[in-house]
Amino acid sequence: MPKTPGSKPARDTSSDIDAGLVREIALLLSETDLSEIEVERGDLRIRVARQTFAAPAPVAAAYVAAPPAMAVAAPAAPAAPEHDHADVLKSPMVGTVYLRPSPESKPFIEVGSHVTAGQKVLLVEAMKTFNDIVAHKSGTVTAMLVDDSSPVEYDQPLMVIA
Amino acid sequence: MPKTPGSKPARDTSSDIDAGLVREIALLLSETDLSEIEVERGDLRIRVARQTFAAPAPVAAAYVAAPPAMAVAAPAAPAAPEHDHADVLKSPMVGTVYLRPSPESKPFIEVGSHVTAGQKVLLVEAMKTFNDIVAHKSGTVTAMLVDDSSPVEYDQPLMVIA
Amino acid sequence: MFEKILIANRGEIALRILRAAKELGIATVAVHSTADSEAMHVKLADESVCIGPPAARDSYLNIPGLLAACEITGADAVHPGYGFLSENAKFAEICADHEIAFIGPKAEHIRIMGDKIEAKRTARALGIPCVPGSEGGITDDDEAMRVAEQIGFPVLVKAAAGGGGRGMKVARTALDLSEALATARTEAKAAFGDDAVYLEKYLEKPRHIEIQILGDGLGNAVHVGERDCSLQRRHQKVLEETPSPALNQDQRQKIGEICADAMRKLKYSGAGTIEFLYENGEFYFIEMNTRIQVEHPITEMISGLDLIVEQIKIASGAPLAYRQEDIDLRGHAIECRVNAEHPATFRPSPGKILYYHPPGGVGVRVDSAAYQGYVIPPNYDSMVGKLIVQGRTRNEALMRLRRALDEFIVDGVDTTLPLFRALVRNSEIQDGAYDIHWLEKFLAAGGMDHHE
Amino acid sequence: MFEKILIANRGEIALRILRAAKELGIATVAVHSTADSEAMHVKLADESVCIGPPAARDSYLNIPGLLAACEITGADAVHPGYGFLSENAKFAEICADHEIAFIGPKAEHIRIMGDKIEAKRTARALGIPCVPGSEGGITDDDEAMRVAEQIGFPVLVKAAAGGGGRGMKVARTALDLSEALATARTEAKAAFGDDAVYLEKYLEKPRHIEIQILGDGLGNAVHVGERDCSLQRRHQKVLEETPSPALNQDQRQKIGEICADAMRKLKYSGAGTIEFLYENGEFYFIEMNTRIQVEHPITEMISGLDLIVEQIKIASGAPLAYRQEDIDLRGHAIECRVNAEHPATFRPSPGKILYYHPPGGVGVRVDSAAYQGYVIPPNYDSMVGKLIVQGRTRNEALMRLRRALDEFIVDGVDTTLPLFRALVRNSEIQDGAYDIHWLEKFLAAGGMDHHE
Repeated sequence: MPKTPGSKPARDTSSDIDAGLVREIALLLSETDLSEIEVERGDLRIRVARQTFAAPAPVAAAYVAAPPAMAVAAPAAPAAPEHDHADVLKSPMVGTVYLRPSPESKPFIEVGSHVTAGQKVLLVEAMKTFNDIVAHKSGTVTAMLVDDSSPVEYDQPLMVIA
Repeated sequence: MPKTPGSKPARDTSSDIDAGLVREIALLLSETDLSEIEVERGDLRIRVARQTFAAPAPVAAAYVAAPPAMAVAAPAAPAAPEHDHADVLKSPMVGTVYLRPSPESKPFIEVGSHVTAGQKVLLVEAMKTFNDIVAHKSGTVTAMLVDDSSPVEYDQPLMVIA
Repeated sequence: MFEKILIANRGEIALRILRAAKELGIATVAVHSTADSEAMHVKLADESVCIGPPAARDSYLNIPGLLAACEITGADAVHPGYGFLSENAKFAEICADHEIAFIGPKAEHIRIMGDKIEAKRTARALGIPCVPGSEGGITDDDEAMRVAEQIGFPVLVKAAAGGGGRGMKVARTALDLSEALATARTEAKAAFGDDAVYLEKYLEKPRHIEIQILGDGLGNAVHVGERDCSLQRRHQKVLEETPSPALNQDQRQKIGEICADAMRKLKYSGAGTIEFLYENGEFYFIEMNTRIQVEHPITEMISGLDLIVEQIKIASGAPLAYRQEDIDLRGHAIECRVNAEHPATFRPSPGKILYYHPPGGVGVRVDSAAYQGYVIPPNYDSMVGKLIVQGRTRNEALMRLRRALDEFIVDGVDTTLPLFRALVRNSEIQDGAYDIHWLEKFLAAGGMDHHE
Repeated sequence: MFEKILIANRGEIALRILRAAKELGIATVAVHSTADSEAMHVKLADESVCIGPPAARDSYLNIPGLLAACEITGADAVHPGYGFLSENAKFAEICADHEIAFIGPKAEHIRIMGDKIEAKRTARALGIPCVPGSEGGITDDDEAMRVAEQIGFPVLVKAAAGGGGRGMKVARTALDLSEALATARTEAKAAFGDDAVYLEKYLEKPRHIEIQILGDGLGNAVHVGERDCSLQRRHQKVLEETPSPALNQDQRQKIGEICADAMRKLKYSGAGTIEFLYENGEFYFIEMNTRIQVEHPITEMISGLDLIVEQIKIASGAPLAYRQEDIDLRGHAIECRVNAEHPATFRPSPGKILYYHPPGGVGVRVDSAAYQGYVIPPNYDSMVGKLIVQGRTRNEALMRLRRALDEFIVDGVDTTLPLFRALVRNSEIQDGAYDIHWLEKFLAAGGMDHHE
């Protein structure tokens, strides 16, 4: 049977522990999607945790050769949460994204450009076909999330129009 | 599956510990969806935890033929928690328990008997040898947890002397 | 050999293909819908590309998306798995047009075998036994009797213009024939305005037996024994075994050689399966599947071949490295398709797997893309995985299956594990005495009623 | 056949035995210490009995407790596994006295092979090659030279009264011999008060190669090929493979036949392993293990035999059902012993397994009693489980091992999985160019330094 650790005799009084503080931290953890908060000051340490059970899903073990530097998968996930979901223009298809009509041209739009819903803002090439990608709303382009000529996945965030 | 019963406060009997604080933290854990709260100050450490996912440990699947009615394993577990741990006389060996010196005799003791520490209260037969089982403390036999001639495991509770 | 294979599928077969590619040292690209971003093969692949939303038509069946994924990752071959685009001749052609190797047979052979009438015609021409019957419509009773006696009773009288069971009558003996003819003609006339009927051999309790073949497209082909897939529910295979308890070595060799020979004539390329109904010692062609099949592992267990590896090698242009006499089948193997379904009602049970513990030990193989915490999406089939066992004898395999089933834990969703635990303890299954109707009868008779 | 087997062991081998018994339809009794009440084989056994506290001497080595457990459960046979009481002749005798079948060899053979001197004498008498050397002490330099030339350089000069490396000198050539003799004698005199020395063949870079044998106690015996267990750390085997990359078919057959023949002469009963050092084409007997070994699965993978089943059948009195010519070894198998230890420092890491996902798919076998939520107790060995792969060729097995290792997840404790991931990518391992010193040299040279 696993013994509970820390069965050492306690001599100190507990009255200096601020139960309200513990409560506050615990509730904070409940509210957020964090899994653990630990606070330490002097000899006071408070730790609250939740087993989120974000079960460590099978992942290629550490020794697996690092995947080739492929821009496709990585940027999507981290980029998304920073922006209001409704502002993000996502790729409707898998392919290669182009920011300008031809290599010599200027980009369709840049960060700071004002766009109107339906305006062509990017191209995605798939099967030798260039597909127009249009703004899903009117507004100002506040962030460009892809590089010119880079591969994009379906649903990958392309830019933010706020 | 064995759910951890509620909370598990730091195991200690020190009267210095503010039981109210432990209770408060434990209730806090119950209220929230957290799995662990740990508070430490000086020598005092309070940790309450809950096993949030009742990890179903591998068990023989339902379709496995029911084990033969074997008195060995089953009774031990349910019986134990009902009694104060220190009062339970446990089997020091695996074997067959006898409540009387011979089939014709009266039992060594019965529920209600007063026994003194060291007094022979049972026999456990193993390898054709009868081993005396003696009372581990003086007191009154408040419960007999095994039947005559039944098999017992190591550490299986035999009787309660309160 | 290929540099990088794109796996145009999902679930356990995607993982199966990934494993084979890794073992060959070939890089892998997983494509997936938004519903499958947490799939195991996606996590294990060298690269992954999201190709569309959950609906298969927009993702796994999305040919432009798949080709774009090949383009941006530089994959030089595509493995289609089973289902989805695996028997889509157009996809095979488009791949060829884009200079991407399609790991499967020539488009021409996919097309032939995808057309029921053309497939049967080709099979017959190649010497594969088909259900015997009259060549065309019959109007004369004497001619009908001649044909019936030739193909043997019972015979099925079918409306030539028919379909859907209308105008179909069984004549069990010669005495029944004229009445069956009359009734069928009347019904046919009423239903289709045409009283022409034709005769076909009627199979009462057939088994489903299929032959695994491999061809290299250069005229070399072998068969790798049979699989008995008679345990079916609603035409879905549930449990498969090899060898079939119904065949002896002569029958196996004879039908196997017919199939291998047909594939040599056809210059078939890749893995394929020729499916038969089997009754009273005779085989009757149903169809040919021009792809890897779900139940391929049992053939691997007794042959020692890795069929996915063989598919890849063949697609890369390698001739078969073995002849028929090198194929040495040993022991017995059984596969159970473990689905996320209620074991008695078969109600699908998608959801999160809360605890997962597959069985291990000698002679046990688990092909599954499931893991603890994995959410089985409601969008696709309900397969959790395949439990495959092998033993030196059928009895050893059955006993092994029994103990492996008892170790297998999948919590959080319903699974068909309890069904298999019941089947492996059933004396008719143990005796091998089952046909394609057995399982549905077993279920209809309340075989799983005592399941909680 | 037995009705009920008591498994007098724990961990993966207890589960292994349980699986074999279940597949034979024999009831099982698990015994366990209080530290092992949550063990998988305890949960899966038909009955379980707690036999003592965690300390092995009070539980797994507690003979009265084990016999009492047999008595109260009615078990008619005991399988001792490996370690614990598996090579305890007294236990075998006591079982016999109580009319409980001991699943292992006769007590007499356990006793002989448990005594190093007696074992070597017996091996020599049975025709098994031993390390050549002088029969007794040598005092004369000329005699020493004669013996040395007979056994061949390099030779080891050892104090006859010695031990612990004192008074041991290597003479690599004839020129070194008299100095080695003089030094060894001086040291021997100083250390033991006796300057008698003896000579023995010195092996510089031997491999550890062992032969699996099976005998039925009636004079029938077979060998089931060899296992190469040269990858060791502190005399503990780490990775084993069969066939050995160092042997050819003739050598295999010759040493195998010598061992099988010796066992026939001995009328040995059960499974056993004859261990050799191997260098330059010659075998030198080390010892014989009269029990099943940890690494037995690799032999099962290439032979198709279930060695635990064979042990049980033999103990129940069945004669061997096969002769040497029926043993057909196919393909290649490798085993990794996955321990709960830091992969570079080998510090044990007992504790709770927070996530467990074993690899699956073709050619992969996992023998493990671990599961998610299982707490590896600190009281016993640190084995988490064994990963065994097989392939048609050594290369296929190595590639399969690589992909299986990459799928294997054990979280919550340190494991040696990263060590194996490094080994399978090492070119010397890939070439099979290793001896019993290789692994320690690899580690000393910082082979695992880059592991986080």
